[in-house]
Amino acid sequence: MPTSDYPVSYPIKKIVSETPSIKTFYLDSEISSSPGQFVMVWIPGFDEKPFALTKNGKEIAITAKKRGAFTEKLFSLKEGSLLGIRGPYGKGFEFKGAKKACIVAGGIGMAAVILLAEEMAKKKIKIDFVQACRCKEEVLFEKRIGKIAKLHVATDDGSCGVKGNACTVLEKLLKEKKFDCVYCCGPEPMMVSVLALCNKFKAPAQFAVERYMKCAHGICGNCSLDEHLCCKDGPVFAREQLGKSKEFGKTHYEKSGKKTVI
Amino acid sequence: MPTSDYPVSYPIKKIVSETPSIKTFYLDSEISSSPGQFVMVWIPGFDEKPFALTKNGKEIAITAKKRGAFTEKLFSLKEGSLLGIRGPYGKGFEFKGAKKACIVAGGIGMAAVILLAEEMAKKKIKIDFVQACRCKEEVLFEKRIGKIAKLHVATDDGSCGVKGNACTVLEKLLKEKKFDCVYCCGPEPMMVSVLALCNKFKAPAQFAVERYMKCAHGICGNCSLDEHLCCKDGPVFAREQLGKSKEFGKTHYEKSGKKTVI
Amino acid sequence: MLETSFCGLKMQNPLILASGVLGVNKNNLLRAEHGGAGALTIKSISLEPREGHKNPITAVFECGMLNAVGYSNPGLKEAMKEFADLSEFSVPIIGSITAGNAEEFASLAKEFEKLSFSALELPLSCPHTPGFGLLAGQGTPEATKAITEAVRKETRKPLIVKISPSIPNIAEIAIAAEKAGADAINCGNTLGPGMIIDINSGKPVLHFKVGGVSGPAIRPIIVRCVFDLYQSVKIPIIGLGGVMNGRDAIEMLQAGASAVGVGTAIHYDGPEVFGKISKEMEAWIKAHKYKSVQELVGIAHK
Amino acid sequence: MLETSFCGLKMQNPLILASGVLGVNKNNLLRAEHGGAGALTIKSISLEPREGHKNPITAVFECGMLNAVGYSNPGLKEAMKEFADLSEFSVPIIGSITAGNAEEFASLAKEFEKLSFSALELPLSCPHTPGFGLLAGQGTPEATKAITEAVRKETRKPLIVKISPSIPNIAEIAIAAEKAGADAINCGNTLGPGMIIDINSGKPVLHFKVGGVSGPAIRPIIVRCVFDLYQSVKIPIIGLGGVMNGRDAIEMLQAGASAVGVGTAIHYDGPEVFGKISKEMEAWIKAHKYKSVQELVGIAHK
Ligand SMILES: Cc1cc2nc3c(=O)[nH]c(=O)nc-3n(C[C@H](O)[C@H](O)[C@H](O)COP(=O)(O)OP(=O)(O)OC[C@H]3O[C@@H](n4cnc5c(N)ncnc54)[C@H](O)[C@@H]3O)c2cc1C
Ligand SMILES: Cc1cc2nc3c(=O)[nH]c(=O)nc-3n(C[C@H](O)[C@H](O)[C@H](O)COP(=O)(O)OP(=O)(O)OC[C@H]3O[C@@H](n4cnc5c(N)ncnc54)[C@H](O)[C@@H]3O)c2cc1C
Ligand SMILES: Cc1cc2nc3c(=O)[nH]c(=O)nc-3n(C[C@H](O)[C@H](O)[C@H](O)COP(=O)(O)O)c2cc1C
Ligand SMILES: Cc1cc2nc3c(=O)[nH]c(=O)nc-3n(C[C@H](O)[C@H](O)[C@H](O)COP(=O)(O)O)c2cc1C
Ligand code: FES
Ligand code: FES
Repeated sequence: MPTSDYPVSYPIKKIVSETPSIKTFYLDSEISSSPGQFVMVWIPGFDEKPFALTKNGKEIAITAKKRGAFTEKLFSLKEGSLLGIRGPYGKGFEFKGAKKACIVAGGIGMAAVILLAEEMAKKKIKIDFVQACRCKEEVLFEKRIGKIAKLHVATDDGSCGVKGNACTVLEKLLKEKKFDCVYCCGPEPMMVSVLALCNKFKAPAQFAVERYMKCAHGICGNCSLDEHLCCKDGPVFAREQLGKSKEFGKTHYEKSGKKTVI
Repeated sequence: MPTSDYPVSYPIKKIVSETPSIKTFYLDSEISSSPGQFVMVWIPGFDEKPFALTKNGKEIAITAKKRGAFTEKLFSLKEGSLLGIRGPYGKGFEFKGAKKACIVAGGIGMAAVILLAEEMAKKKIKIDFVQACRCKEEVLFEKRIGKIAKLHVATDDGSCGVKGNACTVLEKLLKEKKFDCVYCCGPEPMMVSVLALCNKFKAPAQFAVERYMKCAHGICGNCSLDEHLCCKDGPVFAREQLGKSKEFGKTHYEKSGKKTVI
Repeated sequence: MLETSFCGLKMQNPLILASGVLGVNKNNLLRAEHGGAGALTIKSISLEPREGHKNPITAVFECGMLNAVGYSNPGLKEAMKEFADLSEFSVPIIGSITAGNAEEFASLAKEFEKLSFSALELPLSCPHTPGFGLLAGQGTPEATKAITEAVRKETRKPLIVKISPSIPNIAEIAIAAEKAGADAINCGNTLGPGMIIDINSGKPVLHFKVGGVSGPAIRPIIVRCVFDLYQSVKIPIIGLGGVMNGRDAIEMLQAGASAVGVGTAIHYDGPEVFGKISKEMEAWIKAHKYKSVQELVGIAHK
Repeated sequence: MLETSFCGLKMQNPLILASGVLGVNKNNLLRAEHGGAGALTIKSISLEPREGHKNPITAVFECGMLNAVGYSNPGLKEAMKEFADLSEFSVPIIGSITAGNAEEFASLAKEFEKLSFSALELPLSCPHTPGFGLLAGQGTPEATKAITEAVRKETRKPLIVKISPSIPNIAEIAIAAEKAGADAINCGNTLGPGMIIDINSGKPVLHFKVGGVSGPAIRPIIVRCVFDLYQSVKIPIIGLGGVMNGRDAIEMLQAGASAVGVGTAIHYDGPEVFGKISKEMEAWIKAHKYKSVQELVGIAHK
């Protein structure tokens, strides 16, 4: 029981610009996590937010999309700047026994599933990987995925792959094939649609859900999704759990704990 | 590292009068200790003192001689009264590889070596057991020893065994036999004599030494014997260690920490 | 065997979910109820919504936790909605309100009177939120008196004043609360505050730099406070701080607590910790031939 | 790399054996020196011999230790004999004296001036001995001033005032000591007091019922105190409380301590803990390309 759990900072070893809005930050901090789990990333003295690991083991990496104050500050850091890490937290994706899988990622949701794809590939699981993003320039991890899965891209503007969204592609796939599981991470409205599709096709599915996280270890209660705590019981939930949810796709809790419509 | 260490009390299960001045108290507290180690025995709300275990395992026992305030209070307790126990503490006797051993005990020093004799007997070690006490009535654990060792009794008044002290017997034995080790516990002046004898005969020897103990876990410093802490480094010391000691047989520290001549 | 009543609240066991640990919304509370709690305290509510301090707001060290949440809460208006209907709960729910002064406390209490909380708790003891608790001077007998009296006028619910174990003269505070009309003392809030530094960056880990210490680290100090208070006030006491298991809960009762709060233990064992502690208490009580938890209260004073 | 000087004391490393942990006699001190301590503090000495409280005087819980030794010590006369010759030591030895009032403190200091201690420490902060420390009202700015001034007149040795982390306004005490002529602050003594109950008997384990809390449980609170004091006084600070390893020692330095006390760690790792902590500090300092421990002092304030 008594182990400490607070951020320890390490210098950023390498920063890679993945797309115009996405960067990957490499650190020499050793963490072993399972895909779908997350870490808390601390900019010392500034703030701290949850991120997926996009590299695991002796060297770790996080991949962030520039959105608001935190990611702006993150993007201003240089190699050598310190980043604090704690975790991993939560429960990851289940893929034991799977043989054919479909991964569906929207936008920066990619960060939560790239290691999943790589881990599944190691286990020789066949993967159809659906990536939906705004445009050609925002396609992420194309090379990494190309090696291990069949990549299907959907872009809002049709500048790459199919013009349309993830569901456009997924529906086609579900009609053609039977997957042992569909794994999904992306904006919640997209996940709601994917959930509906999977329900329709009776496809088992798991979703990595975002809620506003503070403590990340099941104490503050801010990340609740119904009776679940996203940080401990999630962030990955099965289709059945979300199907029963009164809150998924509808409401979440803001930083103040205020319940807000998504 | 982080385990608690404070007395937990249990009801006294059985009290056996061993001699007119010695009683054994049985408790249902499970402790496994090695012979020579000790426990702290707490009379809740009264005081706490070090004692050897005379029974080990699922049921434990201590054997006490009535001397001062603490043992008087102890002797007034009934079956069902609570006694607190913490420990075991310290380093016990070494007897690995021994084949022939001699145990020398004076008075209540017996309590510290009875389990040693029984443990050694289990390992088929041949034991000559010298017990010195005041008179016939004070001979302790005669039956238990009879089963496993050759018992030599010395009494001050000659009412049992040899008239004389432990050294009278030990010297004879050392002349006749070669022991892998002599194990000794008793009043310090007696141990000084035994040490001298063992030196003379170049017999390896170990001694269980008493010092005024308070914390029993190496913090308060009151039990020091030269640079050693009796409660942690002892209470068992080898002949060589005591041979070099500036304090053994000479001085100890009282409850206040005052250095006093023994 | 564990049933008890505290300030008239009927409880299936003496374990109360501490304020601010989960308790932000009804979801959280239900989870703790299902985990086996005997009563539940909501996260403290202030007049206005508060985002609280930036992250990190907690730091777990090897003996417990530091927190500087900074009273994040959705504010009175939202709380009135969230807690409007408590009928789905089968255990008593304790409201908690926090404010900068007696007046504000009173106006919150007035609003809360409309809700069906079973009791009302006033934390006058948070060590890490400017404008509130100790940082607003609420840790004095005078402030305790003023706030308690003001709230007493507005509520007929059992009134619990939550005090700080960091105050050397804790009995004075409790006596002030008792005289001013409090029905119970909760002892208590987090200790300190404390600080943990990330040595690689040389920066305090908590964004607010310092935070209150909870968990096993503070239990002996809370037990001593409860022991002292049992001799100082006649109203019942909640012993809250560092209780992890049945032994700890029984220790609190023996020191003089009539009910036992549980917060940080949830970090280690999840909301199911209430069930675990209850089972351990029950086993001990049976083995030691007691008949009820009430018999244990204060026996360390004999 | 770890060499430093504190109040003019040359130390091979910044680690000081805390008063009352070992330190009862020269044997003990030698053991700690051989364990690798940079300086050693003797157990506090009072005018008259004291047996202290009955046993148990310590109770180890899962986060540290409670103690209520009750200032057992052989008294001034014996101490003058025991510590008459300190030539066998190669590290600085700090004398410690305890008394009920300023006058007695002064007369002890006068006698200690004849001994070759490198510095003199005044614990005004023991939480569990009637007639001494907090229980004699020594935890106020006024008492701190009176005692420090009285002792200052009698000694030319560096004078360290040891204060209590349990006092909310700790800076006030430290400022009073500084103004009264103290050369350094030791922060600090044990926290609390606390209590542990043996639930089977319902009796507090410590004979004095309550005792000061030391060890890892209190470290975050000590770190915060040191951090506060670094902004309040100019004289150097000893950070003492719960330091177990190199990380903890570095944290204390970063918070603002110029030297680091170690007591309860000896329970876990024996007197050899000083060598262990030194090695860990050295490894970290090398890896982080610092050149000396002095560079680390107070960097958490940047
Ligand atoms: C389990 C989990 C994993 C995540 N993994 C990644 C990742 O790998 N890469 C990535 O770029 N982003 C990830 N995020 C989102 C990330 O934590 C930040 O929310 C995001 O970077 C925006 O932060 P900001 O301060 O820059 O923008 P803001 O403008 O502050 O926030 C934009 C939106 O992000 C959400 N958000 C902000 N703070 C948090 C928080 N503490 N917890 C949850 N949501 C928050 C809010 O809904 C807000 O509307 C993850 C979130 C969660 C919960
Ligand atoms: C390691 C160790 C094992 C012991 N095992 C036993 C045992 O198995 N059976 C037994 O009867 N006695 C044992 N003793 C001695 C026992 O602890 C008590 O000292 C003894 O019972 C006398 O205590 P009293 O209060 O009755 O008498 P007192 O009149 O208080 O003491 C008589 C003498 O005992 C010594 N003594 C008192 N208190 C302590 C103490 N806390 N630590 C060390 N010495 C003390 C003093 O030298 C004193 O002069 C052991 C002592 C030690 C150090
Ligand atoms: C994350 C966190 C948030 C807290 N928020 C509040 C709060 O809003 N109101 C309050 O009265 N106490 C609050 N507390 C204090 C707890 O209710 C409790 O008094 C303290 O944690 C000690 O109990 P424990 O050791 O069982 O956690 C909080 C504690 C923690 C750890
Ligand atoms: C058994 C014990 C005895 C102590 N005796 C004294 C004492 O005589 N004088 C004193 O100034 N401090 C005394 N202290 C307090 C320590 O010096 C130190 O301030 C405290 O233990 C915190 O440090 P730690 O956590 O490293 O042990 C004692 C502490 C313990 C555990
Ligand atoms: S983020 Fe605090 S409980 Fe999940
Ligand atoms: S009895 Fe305290 S150090 Fe040995």
